[in-house]
Amino acid sequence: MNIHEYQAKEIFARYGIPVPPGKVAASPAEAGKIARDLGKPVVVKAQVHVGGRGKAGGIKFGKTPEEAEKVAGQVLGMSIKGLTVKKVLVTTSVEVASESYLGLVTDRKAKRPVFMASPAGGVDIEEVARTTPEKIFKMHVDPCTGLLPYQARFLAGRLEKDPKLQSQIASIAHKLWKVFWETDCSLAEINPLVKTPQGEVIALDAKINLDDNGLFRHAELEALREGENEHEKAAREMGLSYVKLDGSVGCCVNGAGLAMATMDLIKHYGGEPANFLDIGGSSSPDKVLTAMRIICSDPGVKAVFFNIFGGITRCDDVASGIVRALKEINIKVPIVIRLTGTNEEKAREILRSANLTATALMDEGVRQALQMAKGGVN
Amino acid sequence: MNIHEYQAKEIFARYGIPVPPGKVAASPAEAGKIARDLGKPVVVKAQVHVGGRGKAGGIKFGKTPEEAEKVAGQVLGMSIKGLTVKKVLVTTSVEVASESYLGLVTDRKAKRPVFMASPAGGVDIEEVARTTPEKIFKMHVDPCTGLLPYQARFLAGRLEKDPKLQSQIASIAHKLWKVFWETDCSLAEINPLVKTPQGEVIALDAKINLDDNGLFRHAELEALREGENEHEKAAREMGLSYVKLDGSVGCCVNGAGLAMATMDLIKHYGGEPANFLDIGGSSSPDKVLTAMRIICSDPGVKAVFFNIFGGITRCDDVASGIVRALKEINIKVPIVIRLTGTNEEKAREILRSANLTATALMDEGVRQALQMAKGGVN
Amino acid sequence: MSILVDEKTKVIVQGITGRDGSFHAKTMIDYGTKVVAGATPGKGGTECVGVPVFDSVREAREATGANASIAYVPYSFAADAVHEAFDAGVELVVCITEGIPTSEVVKIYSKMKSLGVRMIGPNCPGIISPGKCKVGIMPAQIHTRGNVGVVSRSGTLTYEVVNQLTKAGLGQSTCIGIGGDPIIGTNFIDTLKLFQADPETKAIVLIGEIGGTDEEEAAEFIKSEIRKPVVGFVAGQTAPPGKRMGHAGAIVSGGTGTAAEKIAAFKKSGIAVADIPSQISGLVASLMK
Amino acid sequence: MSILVDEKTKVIVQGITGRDGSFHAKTMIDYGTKVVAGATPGKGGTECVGVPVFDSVREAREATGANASIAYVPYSFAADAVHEAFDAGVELVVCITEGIPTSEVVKIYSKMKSLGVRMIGPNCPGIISPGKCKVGIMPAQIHTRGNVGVVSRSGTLTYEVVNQLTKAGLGQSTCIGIGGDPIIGTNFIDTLKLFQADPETKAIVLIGEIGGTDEEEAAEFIKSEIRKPVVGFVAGQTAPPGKRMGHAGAIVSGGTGTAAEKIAAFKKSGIAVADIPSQISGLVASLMK
Repeated sequence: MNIHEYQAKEIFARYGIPVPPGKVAASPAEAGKIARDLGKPVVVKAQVHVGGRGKAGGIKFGKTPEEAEKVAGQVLGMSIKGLTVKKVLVTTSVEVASESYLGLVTDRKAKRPVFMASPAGGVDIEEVARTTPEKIFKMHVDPCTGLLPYQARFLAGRLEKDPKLQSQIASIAHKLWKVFWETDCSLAEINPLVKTPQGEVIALDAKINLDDNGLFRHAELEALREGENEHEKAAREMGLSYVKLDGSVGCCVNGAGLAMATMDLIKHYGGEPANFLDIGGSSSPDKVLTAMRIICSDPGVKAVFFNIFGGITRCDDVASGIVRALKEINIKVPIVIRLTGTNEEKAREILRSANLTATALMDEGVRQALQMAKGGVN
Repeated sequence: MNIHEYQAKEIFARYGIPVPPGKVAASPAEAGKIARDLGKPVVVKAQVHVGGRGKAGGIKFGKTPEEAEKVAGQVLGMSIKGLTVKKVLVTTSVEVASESYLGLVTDRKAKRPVFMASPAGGVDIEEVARTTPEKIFKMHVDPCTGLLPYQARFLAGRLEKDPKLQSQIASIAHKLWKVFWETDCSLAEINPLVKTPQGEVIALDAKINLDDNGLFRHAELEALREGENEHEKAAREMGLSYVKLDGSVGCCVNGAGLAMATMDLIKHYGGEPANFLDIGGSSSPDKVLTAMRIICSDPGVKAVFFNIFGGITRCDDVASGIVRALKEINIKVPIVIRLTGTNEEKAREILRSANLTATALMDEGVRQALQMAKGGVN
Repeated sequence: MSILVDEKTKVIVQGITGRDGSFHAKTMIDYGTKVVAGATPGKGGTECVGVPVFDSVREAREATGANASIAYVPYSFAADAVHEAFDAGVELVVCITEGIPTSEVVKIYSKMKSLGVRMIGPNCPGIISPGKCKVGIMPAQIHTRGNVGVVSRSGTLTYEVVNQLTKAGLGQSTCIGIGGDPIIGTNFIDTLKLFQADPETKAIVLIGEIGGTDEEEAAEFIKSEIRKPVVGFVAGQTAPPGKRMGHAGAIVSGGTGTAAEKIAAFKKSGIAVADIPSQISGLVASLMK
Repeated sequence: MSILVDEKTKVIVQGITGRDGSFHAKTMIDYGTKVVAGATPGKGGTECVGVPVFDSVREAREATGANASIAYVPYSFAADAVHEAFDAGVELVVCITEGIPTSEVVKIYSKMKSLGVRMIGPNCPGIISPGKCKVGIMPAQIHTRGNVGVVSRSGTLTYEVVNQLTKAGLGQSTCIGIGGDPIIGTNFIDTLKLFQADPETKAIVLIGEIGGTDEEEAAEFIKSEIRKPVVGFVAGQTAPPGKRMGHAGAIVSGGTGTAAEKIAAFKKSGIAVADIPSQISGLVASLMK
């Protein structure tokens, strides 16, 4: 789960990482008031879950409260990569002597967190990794000991020469590690970490991605979730994984790998999937009902394809769900069903009684669904 | 370093371990006031750094504030194993349905902390270990993971059958682990851990020993040090290890092992050491001076024996210190010096110039010192 | 032979008295797996699906000499269950549970390496050596004994492939689902080493998916170390970047972890790549000739 | 031969630019020890006592191929220094520092075991294989090459004994001070195993002290595993219970860890026990005949 810069900075501040003072605003007037209270020139920054907001004009300066209010009016409501800006962060403008990068992610290969530091700050770190990898310095963190002082010292030494600045950075690194580890982050990043002409080190930006699997033990962070539409929310609450796509064949599959393979197969046979949807392990007619509601709410969907390989998921549960959905929801598109595995025969009986049929083969099912989607009639 | 029950209970309370409400008092009137404020029958408990205070009459009950004041008057000022009671803890009296033991120590053999739980609470755990070891259940704690839930559950299951009580105990175990680990304890113990007739689990007593080596990072705990006399304090502040004993031969040695061996050798040749004193690794005349002040302040000392094997400790530094001490302190007892090793020749010259001699052999030195101590003249 | 589990594997079911635990314990027993004990705190001394239940894994292991365990435990307790099994001396723990925080898996992995033991999963269907032993939740009837080793990050997609193999007359030595989380106890390379050393395994099917670089590393490893034919498939060619496709580990981020890269790596290492799942059995058959 | 250190040992001195660090680095070099590098943060690129200094142990090791390090680092930074050395791939770390919190040593020990590396100490004088290599702070001149292995929890008491041995014409294969803290990286048994396997060592002197049960366990081990004569001594017979005698580990608590128990254990295992230090060389000489 991603959270906004202003939320990440609140967490940073709680752990003692220096950030510029500021507050979030939802209206130009509010932004103006914050700027007045700060009593200094400010930066107004769009709060959207997407990168590249600077280039898109989502970061503007306001020397006076009036100017802050004005630029906030420009940023609020603007669209960045399809997302509407509903909030801006108003913070004091910081003089920058130099910029660097300090971040932590989980290294899937090493199977432990890795710190990254780079003197090339303020730019996309993935770009740095591609073009000048020698400018990125890494330190893996042992989960038993946490970040060790010598490691923090090493990272700090790669960013600044002055021992005083180094010790500020080392201290920030220790705090960033605590943020990462104690709040179950999958990424915690300061980019840029800046040095001011006065010799202070400050986190000018803040980015935190949370490990979804860790959220159950951080209720206060779960509460930060936003930007979900009602279907995504309904899916999550029912234990379904749903990702909307742009094609015409709605998919309802048990298992993430099979769901991806189903999408790929639709593409392989010349179609486009309308979504990824994994109904998960333990089947229930309710889940199927919710899944159908979500899939069919997408106006792009011209046909729905069920692909079920029964294991823990019982085919009869899915069949019952389909029959119920057809009764309870006004479904305007054709449904193609492939099912095999646990309780397959029972399922076929249930379907038969509702005048439905099912194939046992995935390829066949996909081809039928594509035909239906192209035909467009029920 | 040992701390008092009331101090340990303050730490327990900070970590959420349930303890009976109470406060420490230094006078009967204060004790009476605390009892009045608590508004319930109380227990008045002597706060001394020694075990067995119950048997010695250091724990008394007061049903009324007046009675509390009266018994506090009896306990305060009493002597338990040679220590005068200067403070009492006044806490509400708790009804006890059953008593058990829960504690944590560092297991030197396993090289990690070990939890111990025993349904035989309220008695000396070392006695239980000797007589009925099968009543002690152990769980080693991995420093990487800390106490794991299954371990806390296991320990709780050994103390109570009721799942509700088990979960209270498991929660206390987790908190006790945090106390132990985060405050650098060498022992953290609840004995007895009691169950009340109302089904609550409470730490009726609390014992904490702190790892001296960890104190540098817990200034607030270092401040709890008490019961040191001025010589012990002076020794510690100068980096000397000093333990007073009852014999007549004062010892000043470099290195703990050699210091113990010196004491043993004094005993072997029929004498009694007056103290353990290790002047430590890096020698300085100042250290020797402090050591001499401390040793000679003991009226039992009839002779002082220096036993120095120069390594990092330079013999000439020690010799200079001895010469200075003889000038600056009014020393009434004879001094016997054994020294060998680093800068031995220089040292002998310094001693010669002050009309002192030194042997190079430990046994010879000890025998001379014993003779001197018996002779009793300078 | 086969890898990791066989007739000699003696299994403890952690959480046996739960709904899922008892159901799957029974299907494992029905399949012939030596389920020797269950462990559920507070249920020690009882019996479940004909198996003695103990309060702790330690007691269960000491009483039965079990060398493996499988944990049917909710995500908030699953990491603890794995630690308990390892601390009790169990050498192989299959962790089915989805939703364990990554930081907990990191700690388990570190312990696993220091003890020299093995976890399969988390978030996986488990492992089966057809005709010998099943430690997992996969539908047993689709498997048949034979010479193809199957390793996969997925669950049902593996069933799809195994079903096909069986129908094509290609039995399996061992099928292992290594799990869909970003950090897992046993990865492709670990499994490939075992398949290479197993004389019963004559060909290997490797089913990858988007996210991470496990497939790329496996490809390198296959090129230099594996002397048996390998058929590969990668799911998620149509997955958009930045979106988690169900599995916590199935996400293309920062331009890495794409299916295209993985397929390219497979091809570069001489692995026969199936474009669609239904091609897999044909490729295996042709390579095994 | 000898144990743990010899002519091939290449040593990094951590904290070489400090007062103690540079002094002892020099005495080590003077003795012939291959001190190949120093490490002090911020001093990389300089030189100290003729040795190149690096910012980190990793750089020092990579540049020199060192396989051992010795840390002259204050107690508040010493644990970090040991971690740094292990993380850099150093296999043997000698930690002289006194005063490291026990919880930090517990963590180091756990890491040491999982990496399969070794720490000597903390709170110890180090190790010397006379005539070959000295990694420690002991006065070199009292040692002479020979066939007695010496292992001790003490510093100066060891010098006392070694000095005697040398004067009696009994040279040493290796002398190791394992440290006076309650938890140490290398204990008596670890060292005894090495002495048993070392052909140069013909007899062993074991110097214990009060506190813990290391001596008792060593006695058991000697009885069953050691086929060379052992002479034992235990310091602290006159130490009162409950008082820490200098060393953090030298404390009789709860009635265990007394010198009397340890001496009894030694005698029970057939170890020749010296009543006083000056008897040790005589006992060794008689047993080596």
